[in-house]
Amino acid sequence: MKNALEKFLKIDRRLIFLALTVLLFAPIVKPLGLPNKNLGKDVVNIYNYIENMPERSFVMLSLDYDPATRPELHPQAVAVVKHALRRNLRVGIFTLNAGATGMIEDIAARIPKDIAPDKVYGRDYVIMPFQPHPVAVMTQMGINIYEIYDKDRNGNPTRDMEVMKGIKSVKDMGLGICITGTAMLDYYVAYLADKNKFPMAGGVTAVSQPGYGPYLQTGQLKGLIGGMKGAADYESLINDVEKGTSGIDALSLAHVLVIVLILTSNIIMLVLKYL
Amino acid sequence: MKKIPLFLSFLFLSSFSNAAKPTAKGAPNLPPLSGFTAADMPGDAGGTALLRWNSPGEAAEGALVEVHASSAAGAGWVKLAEFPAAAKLEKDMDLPFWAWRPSPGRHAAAVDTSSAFGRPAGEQELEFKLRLVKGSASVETEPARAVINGNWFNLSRLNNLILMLTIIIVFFWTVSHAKRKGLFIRRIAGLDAIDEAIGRATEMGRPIFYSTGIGPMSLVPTIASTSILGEVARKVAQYDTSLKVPHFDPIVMTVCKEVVKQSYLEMERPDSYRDDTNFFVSQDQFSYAASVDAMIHREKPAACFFIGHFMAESLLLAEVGATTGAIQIAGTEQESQLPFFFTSCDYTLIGEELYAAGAYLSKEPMLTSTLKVQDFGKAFVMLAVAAGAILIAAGAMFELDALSKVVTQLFKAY
Amino acid sequence: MEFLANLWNSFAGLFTVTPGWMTFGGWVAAGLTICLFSFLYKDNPFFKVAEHLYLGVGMGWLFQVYLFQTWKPKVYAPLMEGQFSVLIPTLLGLSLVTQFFPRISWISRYGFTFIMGYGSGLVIPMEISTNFLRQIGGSISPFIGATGPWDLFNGALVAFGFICVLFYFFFSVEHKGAVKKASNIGIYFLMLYFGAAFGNTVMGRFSLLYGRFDDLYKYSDASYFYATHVVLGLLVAYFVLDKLVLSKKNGGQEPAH
Amino acid sequence: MILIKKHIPLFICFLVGVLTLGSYYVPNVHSENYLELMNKWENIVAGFAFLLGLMSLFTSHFHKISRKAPGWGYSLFVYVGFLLVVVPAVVSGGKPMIGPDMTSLGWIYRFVFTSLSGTMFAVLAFYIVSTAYRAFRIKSPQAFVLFAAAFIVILGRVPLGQMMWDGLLSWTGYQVTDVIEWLMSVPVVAGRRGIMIGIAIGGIVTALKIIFGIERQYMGKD
Repeated sequence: MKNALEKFLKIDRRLIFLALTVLLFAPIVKPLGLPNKNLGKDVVNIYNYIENMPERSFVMLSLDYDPATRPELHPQAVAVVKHALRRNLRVGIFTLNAGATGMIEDIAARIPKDIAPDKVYGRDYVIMPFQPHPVAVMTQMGINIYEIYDKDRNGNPTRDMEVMKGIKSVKDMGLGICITGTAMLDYYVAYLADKNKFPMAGGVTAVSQPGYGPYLQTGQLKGLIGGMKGAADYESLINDVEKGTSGIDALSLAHVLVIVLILTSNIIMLVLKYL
Repeated sequence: MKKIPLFLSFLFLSSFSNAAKPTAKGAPNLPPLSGFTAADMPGDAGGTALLRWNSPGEAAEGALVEVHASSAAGAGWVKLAEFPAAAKLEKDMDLPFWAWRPSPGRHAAAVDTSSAFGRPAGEQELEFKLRLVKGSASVETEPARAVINGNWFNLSRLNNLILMLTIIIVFFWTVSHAKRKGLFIRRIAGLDAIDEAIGRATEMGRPIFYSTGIGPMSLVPTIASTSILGEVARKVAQYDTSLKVPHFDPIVMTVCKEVVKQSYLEMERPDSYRDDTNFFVSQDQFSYAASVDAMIHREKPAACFFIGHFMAESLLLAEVGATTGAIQIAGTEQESQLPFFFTSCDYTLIGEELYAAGAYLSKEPMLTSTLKVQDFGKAFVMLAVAAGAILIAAGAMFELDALSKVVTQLFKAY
Repeated sequence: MEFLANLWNSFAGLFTVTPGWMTFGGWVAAGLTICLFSFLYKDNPFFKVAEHLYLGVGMGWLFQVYLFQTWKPKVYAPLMEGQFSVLIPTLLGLSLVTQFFPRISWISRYGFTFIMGYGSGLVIPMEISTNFLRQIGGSISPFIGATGPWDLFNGALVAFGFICVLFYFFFSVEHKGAVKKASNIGIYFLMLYFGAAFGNTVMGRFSLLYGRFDDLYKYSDASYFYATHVVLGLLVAYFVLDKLVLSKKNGGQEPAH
Repeated sequence: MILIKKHIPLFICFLVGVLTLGSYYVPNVHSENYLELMNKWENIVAGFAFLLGLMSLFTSHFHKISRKAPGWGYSLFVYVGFLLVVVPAVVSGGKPMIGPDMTSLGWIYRFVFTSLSGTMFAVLAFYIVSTAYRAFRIKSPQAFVLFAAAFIVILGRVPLGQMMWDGLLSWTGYQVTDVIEWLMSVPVVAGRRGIMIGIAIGGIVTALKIIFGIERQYMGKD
């Protein structure tokens, strides 16, 4: 008995890998179709903030994630872009992460296709090129945005675009949202939001989500979308189900697996100790 | 160059404001705004005026206040802003008590003039007037002049400045003290755990593994890790156990070789020192983890130390040690990796504990002084939170609004 | 000249993405993904190739972004327009590269000190306001702005836990008596934080895996000619073969993993 | 020579540092113009800092190949990967998409870069599961508290877990999401904030050391 249990405890980890593969792959082939309920408070706060903005307000959307975190953050970005454009807000897409430019192209290609076909580039939204040195860029955005962003990503001058009308610095914008898998949101809070009293919200990976608790409590962040659950929540809010919702559904079995594994091994340890 | 667009805008604006020239007919039920003053907005880069006036009272309910301005050159009036007459009380101004004294029954507005009149480097004289509008009736104040300019100090950031200067002073004080007579740092409990682990390894006659992580030598956790490695090596030399230090970074390896050699010398066992204690594995995160894993699996060490800067490989490393039954001691500053270390290791040095352990062992003035400044900051925060909470609660209980306000504004960033 | 232009055009024509390329892309993506996953079974050449390819591709992507979105519009274009003031930051930036040539590496200090001085100057007041003052303010604000007893309790708990955690990280006094008690409470707050972080990390990592599996599922479709199945089969065949050969070579002694 | 090699760079650092620091407290136009100039310059300088990473990757693999170090053949693939992106980028002028059409650069991004970089981190999911089974030991009250928090979060994040909670623990009167919200907004805030303060002051001290030329490691050795 004891030997068998000990052996079971030292099971080849490749078997555990296999179990995870099966439990994560199966719901992709055949979705469980469970509803995503219990929306997070911080996600709802962003949604409400955008809902209550006057039309044609400017939303600065800084997309700073690369393909490594695409499954978590791309659905968030898509959902936010959809919401903002549907609310008839102006959207400026920025990036301070060089790996993100390809992800932004994906969104750029989708806007005329299925996100908001009636919106016009240069009038309703604009996409800025990548800029190095995040801190310098943020500091400058608080003074005069055109000194750094004088051209959009295609090399056209931004100063007289209709979408940029009345915008000189972030002080003229309505909201900033930074979606990132790195510490970029921390920089935004410190160098842009706090310094210019600019409302800032964020979308982050699940790994870093708990770290933003203090900023949410002080109101330095107006809201936070965390990981795939956050993306699913946002999709539910705007009533447009996509990868986030199907993803969180597929994670169900794997999550339960982790709990079962922790409990099993610890119970075995207990039994072994008192046997 | 800059003057031409400015000039053009004057032309354009003057013709525009001529058309909108206010009709000076006061409605009988609309009282004129009294006590109107205009001045430069303090603590800004220029281009903003501070206007103050007395509250128009209930008669102006639902009315709007319009701000008009004119350049001193005598050009026409330009409308700068418009807001409800009940808004913008002086006490609503987002400035701390040391930079702003609100008087009751007064309104104040910071009005941006730069969009209409530009923002010259020097002084700029402008004329302002307020217009109270309700329906078709309107009433105007006498114009007031103000000289607008940029200021040399943002008074509302005084709390920040004082704190910064304090930190600089404390910093230099600790640096000089640490160099002259050293500073007290308590012994971290984790160090006892390290001794215990080495003791057990000696009993079992099995080797000890020590990984400094994947950080370069410039990172503080790596520096702290090398000091702890020195301590471990001293114990190892004393008990004559075998030590293995697989490396990710060649420079860190060179430093660690010196550190271990020095420890053996200090314990007077230079003959037992082996140069292959420190060895290079791979400069690739996952290959490094896989190779170290394989080694741990093969050699079944009695104790494993994972101290330094770790990223995702923490998972792979800590797991294999746990399954081979080694005593594991970990320490990192990476918050995302700490949960894994904590659950699979016997003792974990959390963040600054690692720095403290390094500073305690090395007595290096730079490490200890940093730690001291941090302790000073923490003591300040603890005091501020405790005292602030009590004062604010007292303020709320005894309805001392001023007290609560003072405390809140002291710890606010502007 | 015309010949060169034609040559370039036909060369560029090779890079047109046709529907066939899109299908082939599925094979490449499935192949690379499975090669990297094969590390889970054991370290192998396919993993190593894919891993090194990743380093190169990542660098290549960054390089072209910097080339077309920074160097071209921010350095080349202004210089062509005669704005020679960009030469100063350009030279400072290029000076960094001298780091790789020991004899003149000191030149790089000009670039580094310029970056470090600026960054340090900015960070000090920011840390004080964002992570210091406002965090104190946030900890005491519930005592005045609380909307009810539960809110007040939570606010007080945050402040209390905060102070206890700070005691845990306070190294200037011995941990005895009340200090020890406070720091012992502090560690439980840290544990709750780490626990929540652990739970969220599980979700985060699984999400990434879901993303890859989702792609693999897409490429296992008939329209991609079952790319996933075929690649997976080939790799399994390799491992079986490898094991057979290995077990002959060293008598069934597989290196521990 | 020591003046040019050491003292002037240190003086630049001090000067730029102090002026930048001051610009936070001095709202004047001159200070704003200074900051604006710095921002624009730093933006360009940092554009070249990328070359450091590129060169160090290239030289380290070049050394491996030239020394025929073990596994040097793999290093060739670093260069292959680099060209795999840069050549299509030059051909397509750095545009992943031209109108609705994908260029070869976009193709590389979608099928090569995305799968490689996505998978590198996805592998960790497997290790989490095996760590959960083979190394997650609840051996102290602290570890138990950690586990309890993790348990609730893991369960409450997915629909199936929420259903399980509703089935088994609905008598508590709390939704699992409420508990998570509380965790995230009360104890987590306290714990994280406690760590934050130390990091903040550490950052300030490091910055001071750099400005005053006490910390010079970034300059390399003399």
